[in-house]
Amino acid sequence: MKKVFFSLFVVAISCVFLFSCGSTDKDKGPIKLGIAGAHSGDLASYGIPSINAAQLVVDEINAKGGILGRQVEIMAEDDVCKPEIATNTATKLVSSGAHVVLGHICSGATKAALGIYNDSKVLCMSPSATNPALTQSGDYPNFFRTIASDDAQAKLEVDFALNTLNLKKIAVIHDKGDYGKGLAEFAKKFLEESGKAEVVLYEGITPGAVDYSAVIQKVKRSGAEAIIFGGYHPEASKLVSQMRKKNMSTIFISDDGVKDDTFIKVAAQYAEGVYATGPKDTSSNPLTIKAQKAHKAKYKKDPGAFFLNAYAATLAMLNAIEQAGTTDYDAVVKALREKNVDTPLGSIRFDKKGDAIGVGFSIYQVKNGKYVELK
Amino acid sequence: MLTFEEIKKSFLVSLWFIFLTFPIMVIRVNSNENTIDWRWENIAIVGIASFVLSFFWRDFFRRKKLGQKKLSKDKQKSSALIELLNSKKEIKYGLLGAIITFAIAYPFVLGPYQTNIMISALIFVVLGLGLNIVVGLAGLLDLGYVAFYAVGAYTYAILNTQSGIIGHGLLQLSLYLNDLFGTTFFEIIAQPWSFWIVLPLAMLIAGICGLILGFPVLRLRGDYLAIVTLGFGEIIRLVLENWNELSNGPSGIAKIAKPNFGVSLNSIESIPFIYFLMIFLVLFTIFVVNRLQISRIGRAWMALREDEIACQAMGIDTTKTKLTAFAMGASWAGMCGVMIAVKTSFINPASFTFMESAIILSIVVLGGMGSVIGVIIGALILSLLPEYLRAFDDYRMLVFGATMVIMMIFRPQGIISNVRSTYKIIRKQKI
Amino acid sequence: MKPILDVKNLTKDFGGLRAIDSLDIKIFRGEIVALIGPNGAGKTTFFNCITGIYKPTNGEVAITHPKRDTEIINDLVPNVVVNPLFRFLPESVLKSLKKYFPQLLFRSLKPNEITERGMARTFQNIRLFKNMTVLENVMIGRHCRTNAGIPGAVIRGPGTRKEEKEVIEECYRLLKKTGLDHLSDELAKNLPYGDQRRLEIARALATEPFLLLLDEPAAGMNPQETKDLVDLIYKIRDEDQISILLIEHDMKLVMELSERIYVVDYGKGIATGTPEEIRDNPVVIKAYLGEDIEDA
Amino acid sequence: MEHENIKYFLELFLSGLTKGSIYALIALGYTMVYGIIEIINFAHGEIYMIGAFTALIVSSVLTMFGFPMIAILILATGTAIIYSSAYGYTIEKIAYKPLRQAPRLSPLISAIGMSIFLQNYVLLAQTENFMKFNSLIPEFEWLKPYKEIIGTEELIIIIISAIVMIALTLIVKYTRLGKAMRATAQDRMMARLVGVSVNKIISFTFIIGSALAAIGGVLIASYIGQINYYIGFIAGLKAFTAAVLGGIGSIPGAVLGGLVLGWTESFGTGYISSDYEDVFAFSLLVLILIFRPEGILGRSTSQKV
Repeated sequence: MKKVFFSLFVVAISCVFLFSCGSTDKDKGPIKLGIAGAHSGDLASYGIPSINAAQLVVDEINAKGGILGRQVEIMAEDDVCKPEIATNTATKLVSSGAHVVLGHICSGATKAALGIYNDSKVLCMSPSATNPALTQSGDYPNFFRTIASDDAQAKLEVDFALNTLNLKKIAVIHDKGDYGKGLAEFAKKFLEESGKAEVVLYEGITPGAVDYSAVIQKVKRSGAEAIIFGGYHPEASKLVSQMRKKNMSTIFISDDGVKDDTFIKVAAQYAEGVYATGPKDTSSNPLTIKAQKAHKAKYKKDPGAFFLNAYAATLAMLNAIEQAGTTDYDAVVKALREKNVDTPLGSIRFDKKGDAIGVGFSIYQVKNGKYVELK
Repeated sequence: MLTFEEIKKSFLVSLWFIFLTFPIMVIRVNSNENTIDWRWENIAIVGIASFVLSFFWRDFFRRKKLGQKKLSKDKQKSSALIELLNSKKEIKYGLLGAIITFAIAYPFVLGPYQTNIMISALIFVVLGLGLNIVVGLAGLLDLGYVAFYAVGAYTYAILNTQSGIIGHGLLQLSLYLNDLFGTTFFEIIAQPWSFWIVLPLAMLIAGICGLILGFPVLRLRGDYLAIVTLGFGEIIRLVLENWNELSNGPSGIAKIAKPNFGVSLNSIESIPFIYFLMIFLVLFTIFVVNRLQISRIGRAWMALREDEIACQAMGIDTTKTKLTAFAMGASWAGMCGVMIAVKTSFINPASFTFMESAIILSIVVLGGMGSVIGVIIGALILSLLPEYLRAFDDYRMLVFGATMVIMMIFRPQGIISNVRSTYKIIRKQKI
Repeated sequence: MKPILDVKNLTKDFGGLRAIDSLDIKIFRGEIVALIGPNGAGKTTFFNCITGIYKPTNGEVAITHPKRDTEIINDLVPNVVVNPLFRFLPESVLKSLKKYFPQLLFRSLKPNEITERGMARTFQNIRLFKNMTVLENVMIGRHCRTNAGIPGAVIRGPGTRKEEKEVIEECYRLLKKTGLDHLSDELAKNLPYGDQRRLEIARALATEPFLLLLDEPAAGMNPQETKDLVDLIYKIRDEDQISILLIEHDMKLVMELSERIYVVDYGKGIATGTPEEIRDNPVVIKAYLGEDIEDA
Repeated sequence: MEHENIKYFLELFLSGLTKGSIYALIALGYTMVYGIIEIINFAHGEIYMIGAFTALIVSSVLTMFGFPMIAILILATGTAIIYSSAYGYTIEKIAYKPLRQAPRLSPLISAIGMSIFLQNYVLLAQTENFMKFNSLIPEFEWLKPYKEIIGTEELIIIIISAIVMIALTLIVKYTRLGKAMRATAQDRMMARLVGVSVNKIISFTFIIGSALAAIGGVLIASYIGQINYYIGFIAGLKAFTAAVLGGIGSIPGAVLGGLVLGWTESFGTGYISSDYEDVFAFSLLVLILIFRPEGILGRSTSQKV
């Protein structure tokens, strides 16, 4: 008897709740594009460009009369890159009827939010979440991204170190963070699998610490010819400067987090010769030129990080809706996988796992205070 | 009021602050781009703001002094509201009824988003109440409270997803036990563990961690205790970050299951259930904390806070008392950890930093140390306001910090000061 | 008859300074004894040593509960409290090992354990729990005589409720006895000075002591309050058979109240005897005259 | 091989010495303030950060006007010292002075609040990004051949923290001011009665401590080459650990604590792993406090009863 009552109670709650949150009619009215990411706080500089990018794309589309005869509406929600807040953000976007979501920015927040989007059949495309598990684990069928995953980057770094530079002894160092450590783990794995080089040192350094000289001594002692570093530019510039000051010429190979002009500015003369991976240079693409010009015109400054990726993601999602002729989840996903779309990153479509085909990384080197792509 | 003397004082203060904030407020240097930004308008802002604020500052001080004099004459005025509530039953029950109706109607009227942020707020209520046991009642400043929060969250995450070495170990253990007893019964420990089992288990484990932390710090006085607990909090976070085999490192643990409510629910549908569960847990916590406060143990905690030496001289085992306080506080944090893992379905070490501890501490301080209602109000304010005032998010921590200082100076007892329970029995009995 | 408190050869050094120098004190059941001496003679230090707050440098403190055996409460003589881990070792082994591992094998009783064994005290500079009510202050004293734990507190079953009720009744009785019952819900910090002193006594009484140590109980009291205090002390001794050792500067009170007096100066016991004997003792007069004539 | 091992040991020793001296420089401020009013000035790390920022701002402005290197060094350091001291003084007046009579917990919470406030103040008024900090210290020509072993900045940090420690010890021991400080530390009431202006002495302690933080800020920022609003918190936490380790309130203790901490981290990194660098540091703190709750060189104070 008790059980019956309980189930009745449960059903009652669900009914009232679902009724109250109102099933908005998804097939009429404007197409709602949710944008989630860090829009405030110390990571805002990664999140704001995605709003700007989406705004530019949407403005252009709306000016042409929208897609499928419907206007596109932007709903930007802040998640401060915290998983806990990201679930709130996702709930808000879902319950206000977002059809597709551009975001989130950080991998952790993305993972936390994806479950909610998935249950409500909302498609989510991130311009910047690079954690491999997001696409490769198969846990998140509704996830797509316009940036290559960390393992692709690590693979590129390792191939470059082994095949181009012919290195035999490599130290892998990371900053213990989600991004840096994940990347370093892949680098270590690929190095060990190749059998061509030895990982002589694998260490995590404490971000923000005042001094890395002990680790540097350790690198020196290990006899490593090169360091593969996973992490961001503040630590990288400290490491590089301290090494060069100690007359160590160890080769420094790093990732997208270091391929930032701030790195060159801070490390100054010591930055010369550092290798870093970064998204392929698409600055000659006409769409890129157009996007950047539009940004300059509207916001009076240079676009920030992941701007092009966000621009491409917005284009891809809206294009898929147009191709599918509906906002229906399955149809849109099908369109994303089958139809190519022209974006600043080139002509792209998506594979089964959600990674963009045609988006990749290349190696850059600091030459005369500038990152130059190595072909 | 506005005498020449006053204006002169405020003028000097504002001059001082203009001088003090000049380089940081006026000149913005970007040494990366070699640009310098002069913001002269900020001088005016700082000058006017400090001029006005200095009046308030002095006025507050005067009032505080007056207040203190009054206080020693008659009973605390601040508790007038609560006295009123206690004296007028109709108002009390009316208000209580309104709160209950509001709490029940909340998820149905306001929808999943509002409900979700209310769940976060309620988690902070429980965290505040838990820390209140340690800081407010027992007077032990714990700056590493977030460690137990993390312990709870990871307990559920690991046992539920069966990841890492613990998942592996449980699998081996289940195989071994099955072999040993010739059954398949023990497979159950290698399955995802149910929320309902882990919730009490996590409280227990967090409580034990509280004891383990408690032992070495027993001999330490207040300030030393603060730094050591802070260190412990950092150690736990660093271990979670570095020990990939245990916790999956900085990438965190994803896909943590929601509790089983007897029907299959998706993540949006389960929100009201989690909300009601959380309401229940808050009520449970309030019940327990209230009971503890008027108990033998609770009195011992307060005596410990008031005067450790006298406390010991009156026959209280301070060692045991401190340890129970740590363990009790920690177990509530453990419970909240499980709830946050359930709510977010993903956890990583970056969610458990010192800042989190500081926010929980400011909840307790703002609300009023030792006061249950105060802590609840403090938690609701500090966790809901930022959600609604996203635009001011940048200023959130600034305001937090300033609030902590101002509260300590002008209202150290918090929004709602703790009203000492009186024992009514005596009056009736007239022995 | 065995003395209930037997202090032999007690010595306490602070760095190079000898605060107490081989002091011997005996107190018998039902006695009111005073410990007097000029300021800085080491009286309070003596209290702190025998109540476990300080660790004596040398000597032995033994207490005999009227209903129990003698216990030695500091670890300066062998075989006081053996660390529970080593209880199984025979006494002779322990004695020989003590020299090498004193910390490991022995420890003195902690203040709360001494209170539990029946010796309670008040403080010279009042140490009440200021932000707790008068009644709660006394209830703290009952802590070591009750045993409700966390489960009891949360569930509040019949056992706990009965215990709480008994605690409240007992504390209320003590407040009545000390004349504070009308103030029971007041915060301790709001009490007048004399009442605070009496509250300290009530709190100490709540621990059910057989020996009460009062550290300057009359300090800061007016003549009327002092008179009430004398009555209270007699009442405590006569009704509850509690022995009393008090430190006091008010010589009138000491002479009126105490049955025996110990005089200390520079940490040394210089005289002992009945009030009459002490009054006429030239050594005592000299010690006081050398210090401060007004006190004597 | 034997030779190699010894060399490695010495290198780690030197790196620990540098790191330890950095901690020591900041720890001195904590210890002085604690010694005198028994308040943990949590905001001390922020004062250090503000010192570094002031130096950055002044040096950038002066560079723009084309001042010579040596003038920039003197002016930037001088301004940093003045401003840090002013901040220290103001913080004491606002956040601690009203709480002299309050329970011990109050000033501690107020200090944490102050620390959070100042961090975000700089974050909002300046930037959240790391800023390049051009070294203000000219490189010693004669040290160039030995660069591999020790750099100019490292050497200067080590020397300055040694000088500062000795100078402070002398001030506290032998000057009138030092005597007044010690009197205030022992018994504020008595000090006041014998004519020491307690408030002035406390302010002065804050000013000295903050000035040291500013010197530390300039040196360390020059060494690291970049700053942001958060450096004060990280360095402050470690320096504070060092101060407690050495015995808070003791000046040689702060330096010793800093060095012990520096060596623990550097040998821990060198011989075990830098993954658990901070765990070594905090574990050491816990261990030392268990066996010597007053710290390595701290006086054990029995509480007055």
